[in-house]
Amino acid sequence: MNSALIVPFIVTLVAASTPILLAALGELVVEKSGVLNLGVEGMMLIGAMTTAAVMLTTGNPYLAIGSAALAGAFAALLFAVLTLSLSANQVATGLALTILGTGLTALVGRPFTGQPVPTLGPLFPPALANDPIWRVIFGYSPLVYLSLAMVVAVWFFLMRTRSGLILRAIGESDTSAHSIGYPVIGVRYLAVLFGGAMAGIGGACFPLMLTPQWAERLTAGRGWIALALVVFAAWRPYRLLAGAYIFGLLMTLEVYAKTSGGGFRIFPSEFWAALPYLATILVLVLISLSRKGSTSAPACLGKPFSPAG
Amino acid sequence: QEKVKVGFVLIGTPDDNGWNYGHDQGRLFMLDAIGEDKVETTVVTNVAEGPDSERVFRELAQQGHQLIFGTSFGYGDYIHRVARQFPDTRFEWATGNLTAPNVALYNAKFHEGRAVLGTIAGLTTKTNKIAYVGSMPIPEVVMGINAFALAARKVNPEVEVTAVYVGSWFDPPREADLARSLIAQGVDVITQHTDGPVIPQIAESSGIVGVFGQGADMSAFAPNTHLTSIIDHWGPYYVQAVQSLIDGTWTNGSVWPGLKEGEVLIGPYNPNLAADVVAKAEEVKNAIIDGSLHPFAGPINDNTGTERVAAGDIIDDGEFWAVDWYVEGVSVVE
Amino acid sequence: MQFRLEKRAEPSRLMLYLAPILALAITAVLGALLFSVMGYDGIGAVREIFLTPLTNPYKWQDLAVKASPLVIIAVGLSVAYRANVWNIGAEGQYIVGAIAGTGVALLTYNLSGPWILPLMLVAGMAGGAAYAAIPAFLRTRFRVNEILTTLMLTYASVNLLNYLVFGPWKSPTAMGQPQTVLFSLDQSLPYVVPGTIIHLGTPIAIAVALIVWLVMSRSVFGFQIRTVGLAPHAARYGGFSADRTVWMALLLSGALAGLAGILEAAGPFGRLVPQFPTNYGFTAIIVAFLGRLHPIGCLFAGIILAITFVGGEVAQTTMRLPFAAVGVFQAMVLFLLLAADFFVRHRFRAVEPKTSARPA
Amino acid sequence: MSIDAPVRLALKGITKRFPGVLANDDVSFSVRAGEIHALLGENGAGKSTLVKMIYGIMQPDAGTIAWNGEIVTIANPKAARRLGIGMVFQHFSLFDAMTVLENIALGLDAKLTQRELEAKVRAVMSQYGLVLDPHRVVATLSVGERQRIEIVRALLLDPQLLIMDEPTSVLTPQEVEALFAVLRRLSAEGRSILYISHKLHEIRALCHTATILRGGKLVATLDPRVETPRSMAEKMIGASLKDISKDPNRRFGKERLLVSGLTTLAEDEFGVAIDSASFAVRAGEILGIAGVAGNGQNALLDALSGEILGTHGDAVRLDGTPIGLMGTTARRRLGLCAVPEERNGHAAVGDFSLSDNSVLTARDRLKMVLAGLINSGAAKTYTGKVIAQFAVKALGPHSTAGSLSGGNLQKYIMGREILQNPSVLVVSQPTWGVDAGAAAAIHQALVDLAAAGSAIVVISQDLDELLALSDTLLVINGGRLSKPLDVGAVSIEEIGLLMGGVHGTEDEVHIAPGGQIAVPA
Ligand SMILES: Nc1ncnc2c1ncn2[C@@H]1O[C@H](COP(=O)(O)OP(=O)(O)OP(=O)(O)O)[C@@H](O)[C@H]1O
Ligand SMILES: Nc1ncnc2c1ncn2[C@@H]1O[C@H](COP(=O)(O)OP(=O)(O)OP(=O)(O)O)[C@@H](O)[C@H]1O
Ligand SMILES: [Mg+2]
Ligand SMILES: [Mg+2]
Repeated sequence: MNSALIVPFIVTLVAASTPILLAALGELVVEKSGVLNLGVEGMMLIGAMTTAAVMLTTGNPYLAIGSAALAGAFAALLFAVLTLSLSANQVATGLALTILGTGLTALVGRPFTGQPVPTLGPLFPPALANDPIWRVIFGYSPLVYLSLAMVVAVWFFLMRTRSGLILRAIGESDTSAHSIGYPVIGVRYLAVLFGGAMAGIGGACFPLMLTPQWAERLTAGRGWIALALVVFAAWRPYRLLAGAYIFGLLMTLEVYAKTSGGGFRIFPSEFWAALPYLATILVLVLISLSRKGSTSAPACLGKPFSPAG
Repeated sequence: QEKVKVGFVLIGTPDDNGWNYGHDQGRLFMLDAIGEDKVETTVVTNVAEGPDSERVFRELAQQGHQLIFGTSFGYGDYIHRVARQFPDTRFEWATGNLTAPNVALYNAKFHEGRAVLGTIAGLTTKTNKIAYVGSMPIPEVVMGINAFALAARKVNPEVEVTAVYVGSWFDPPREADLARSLIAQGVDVITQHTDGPVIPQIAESSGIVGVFGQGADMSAFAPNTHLTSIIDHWGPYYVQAVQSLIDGTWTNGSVWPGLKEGEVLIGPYNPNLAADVVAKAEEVKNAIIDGSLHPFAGPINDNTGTERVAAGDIIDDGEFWAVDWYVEGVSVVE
Repeated sequence: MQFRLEKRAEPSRLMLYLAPILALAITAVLGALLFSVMGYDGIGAVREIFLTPLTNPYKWQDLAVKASPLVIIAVGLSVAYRANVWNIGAEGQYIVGAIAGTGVALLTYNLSGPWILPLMLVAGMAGGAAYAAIPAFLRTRFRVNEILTTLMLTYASVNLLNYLVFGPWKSPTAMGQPQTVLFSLDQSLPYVVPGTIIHLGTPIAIAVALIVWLVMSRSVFGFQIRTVGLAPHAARYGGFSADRTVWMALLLSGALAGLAGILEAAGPFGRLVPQFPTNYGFTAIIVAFLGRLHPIGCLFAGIILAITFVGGEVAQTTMRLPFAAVGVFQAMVLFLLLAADFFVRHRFRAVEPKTSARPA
Repeated sequence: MSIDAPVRLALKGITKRFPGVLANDDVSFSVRAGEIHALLGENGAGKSTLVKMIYGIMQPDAGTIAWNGEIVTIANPKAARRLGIGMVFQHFSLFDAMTVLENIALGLDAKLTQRELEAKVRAVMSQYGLVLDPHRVVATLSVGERQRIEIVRALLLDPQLLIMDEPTSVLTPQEVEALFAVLRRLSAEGRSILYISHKLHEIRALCHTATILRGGKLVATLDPRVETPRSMAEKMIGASLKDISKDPNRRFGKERLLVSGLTTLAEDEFGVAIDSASFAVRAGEILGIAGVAGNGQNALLDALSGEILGTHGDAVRLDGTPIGLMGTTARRRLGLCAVPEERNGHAAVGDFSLSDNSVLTARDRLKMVLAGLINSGAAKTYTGKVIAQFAVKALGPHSTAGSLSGGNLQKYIMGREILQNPSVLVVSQPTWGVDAGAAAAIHQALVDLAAAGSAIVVISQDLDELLALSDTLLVINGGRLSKPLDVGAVSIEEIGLLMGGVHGTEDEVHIAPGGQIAVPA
């Protein structure tokens, strides 16, 4: 690859990784509290559609992001009521949430489909943001910086605050946490809502940053990648950052493979299109090899909890 | 007097600003021309090209639709199955390749319009790198690329055309990423053969030289960058087909009109486009219309250097479908 | 009088069967409301979606054709889910099954004989099973979560399909279009009800549901699956290997998804095209849960889902209801069923207020 | 403690109902300052339920709790802690993947910095002589150490009342003595202790008062120092206890189970593996294996039953046949049956009917399978027989295992294995959580099975039970077995030392004066 391509390559990579990173950070907190929400894709779609709708009606990107977070959290609330209050199977409920998100956004989003959505441009002044070299650092939408800040925030919350300790404890042993007197269900509700909000913001990246419009199934499976990344990252925020960027790298590589031809042509393009997914599997295997036996998954992940008495 | 019932089966939704939009505009044009007192239409959207479409065609036939338009190639097998079951119902298969007593074919010579776009692209590019984002490597798209590249290199032999495929008719995030990476690699004019306006939007935001609308005028998405567009104007054909049904003169024909018949239109030119460029584009368009220029006139070499069409020869309408090679100057990853 | 929610000592049999019906009824009511709010004729929409496919005998063949692959895949998934094996990549196994079966069809294109179709079906099952073997291997050997691997492999399978139909398997007579040759008569599913489009896949689906039901309720294999799913530790104590169960669950669900794939390719499609993946593998997940992970339940749930699809098309043509509404409907049924399930294990009980004399 | 010490906690008319059970029925008693008050009762008598209400985990349906003379509502554990009530749970409320310090922090409501907390923890530990490394991850700690975390956590709150729910069931006699020293010191400081235990001689040694519950009702409040364990046990069950009848002239036959150099790998990084175990059990013999929980008992059972395979076939021989590399099914076919300690989810599937649970282990020996299909009639018949012979209280073979009470489920499981006429039976905790009457019946069934010529291995944490049942005794510690001890000759002190192994204290051993050892706890 030509050296002049490195900067735009990185810029594309970072942008492509951002929605996945945001959604995965939310899911990481959810899973740390012991809940498995497979509805990330659905919540991202809801966030994306809400963003487009708010942008097209008000034009205020921050209002749009806020609405996307709220809409994502609202969808997550549905999941929370079913799984936490009614002890429904988390796998099935998460899948149902994705189906709902896909159908509902297609239905409600029809009036907004294909209309140009104003994007949320770079945070920094054009002198920096458009500099051919420095834009690698300064050339991004606020959403990118938000995602990076959230990595630190989530790490700090989980590892350095008492509330984070309680949340991790609840994911580790819900019965112990309950008997010491922590509100297991309440904390899980909050975690799930946070996960929904983050997925919603992840979805907002599409119309605001990546594809300046709304279309059905716009997120094209990124929510599932976010789920995989949480496992990949062994439930650690910093590893999540690395994982999201590696995945972004693979996706961007695929696109560059297509557009630059050259040495990439030895494999059919379908190979390149499948590569990010195959690489994810490979990485999951490598991680399990390096982690012999013990997993770092929260011990209560996916198990329903119903307090007695 | 009974209204005739006409069905339209679309692969997406009319709000895609592209292919489906074009067909729906044609339908509205037809309703307007013939009058809603004489004809009523049913549109079924998001019909996948597979057995699900068979059900939709049968449902429409069963509900008494006398003429049903299937607007995508992948409907063919199912149109034919249902047509056999409902011999009194007429079907029209867009971009199809097989007729039956009650199945007609219609298509449009988009590649003629591509030649006009290629001319503009060749004349406006500064980097001599232009790109063509296609949906999938099917003949229609392959020949669009070839027509575009031939025309561009005719006016500017330095031009290199990068052709890429999205692998789908509608996948906005991928289209956007492909466009971005092309632009990063120095491409400054892009044309597309997919169903949405994402690429014009990306082009506009990166401030490159130009981009073209596909299927419909997309200048709203890229006021500065949108140079012109190919517009699918199915309206006149739909009027003619429905009128012949009403008149009882419908036949299972196979038509393939283009610029000349007004089924393929070149949209308004961007006001900033240099006059000589517009003049050259108009010249090519008119030459194709009056028959003095064929988009695939020899000599044509393929991109490995082999001569495929000798001087004085052309690729005729029959040979068109068998072309699976790209002309000189095109680099492509299929 | 107050009401208190409490866990039932034993799950209620009555609620188990009542819950799906209740969920459907509430979906109908909520759906009618939702569509009315959106400006459609809500009651009409629900009637068209739920009733027309049942009352119009002409639609029955469509229900059969649409339900068959869903039932076959869902039955396999229900076995896997009972074993706590979360295969959510049936779509990929379905595609690879179709690819494997089509491979046989292309190899035998110039041959004829009644053995070809069965061979294709066997190849389809083998293909689906082989593709499911990858997550089985990764789970048992490396403890890699199968939810993720089965899903990732689905994306990969779509690319494999595209590679084949755009490349080596493209029919020479397709005028450049990405499709394989049309299967010959010996390679296509026969119709089983004259004058309809009901093909061999429908009786196969019914047979699969019945056989798996028998196996799950009567055989040691079914016992093993249920034991591993409910109590892995007890399963080991009872002599059932968890790893072997993971293998069996994935191979079986993969084989059935592959069978559905080749049935669909050799039946309604008649060839392989890029549009072959139609989400049957994902929809079957809803079917499996709606059917309570019970083979016979899946049979009914498959029909219910088919009704929403076929009815959705009817509503679209007669009432201009957007197709996306069907997805919302399906999600609503599933949500309500999951919620209704709560009352299989819990109930409201009247209790006397706390302050009164102590309970007897 | 003096008689006129002020009343700290007074319960009045406490009632708590669960679906189908009245767990506490109009219970009233009080605890004074400085008093060590025992709460006694059979399994399911309602002890844990009662203290959970005092600690705010559950709310009573009726009745009042008075704290230092004032009626209070204890809405949650936090409120309890604010009042000065601390609790050490029967099932530890610890987080395995976290450090000791994090675990302690979670149990405190005060917001301390890491450093302040560590300083406080160290102070409390040295004050009461409790040794712990604050930075270790809990999963790597022994059970005794884990309990110390719970105690430190409770003590940091400076509680006026400390509730301890069965704290000693997992400790060695030496650890028990160390704990008692701490508790006596607390009592001397004027703190009250509510102490739940099944070990009646411990109660006699430690407590000032004992309240006995039966079926949720308070049946007696008495001074344990003037009672015998037997008299208290009979008050608990409300009937007189039967002694086990063993044939004093019994003889042992040939070696049926021969274990030599059995070694297994730990299942996970924290688990204990078996390290070259060797012993033999003869026909008619009952071999007891004593030890503190978590020293490899489960691994030993799994290795004998075939759930975990050893390294070579010769390590385990059944009537001469090497079976070390066979799975559970093959071993059962040859006549080796086993009962793991965990009833629900290991020895039985809670969601299955009893019939299906019979299929789980008896399908081969009782021919319930033909050509891969299950003969549910045969399963039902056999289950009916088990229910009848072992007096299992169940509606019938169709009842789900989970709907049975713990004791009845245990009787069913024991019956299911015993009626298969195994040549070797390995059982772990045969009477854990089973009431005294049922325990006696199970013990008798084991003795009778041995008398009929089977070889039996009993793994138990309950020394009294082992001393009453077994002919020979082994002690397991850290996955290693001691040499065989003759039950008639060995002293409790010696067993205690062996149980303590490396983490026992080196001090002189005090064992509470043992009562009649035949009384099962
Ligand atoms: N048609 C159905 N629809 C929904 N749920 C069903 C249906 N049939 C059975 N179920 C439920 O599925 C679960 C398994 O059913 P069932 O008890 O029939 O299976 P089994 O015990 O494996 O076999 P058997 O029926 O022979 O006892 C039960 O919870 C049952 O209530
Ligand atoms: N959460 C609950 N829901 C339903 N029943 C319960 C619950 N907790 C306890 N029980 C029942 O209440 C009764 C009293 O239980 P409790 O745990 O208080 O007994 P215990 O005296 O502590 O017994 P053990 O000696 O086994 O600890 C038992 O019948 C038990 O099954
Ligand atoms: Mg049954
Ligand atoms: Mg208790």
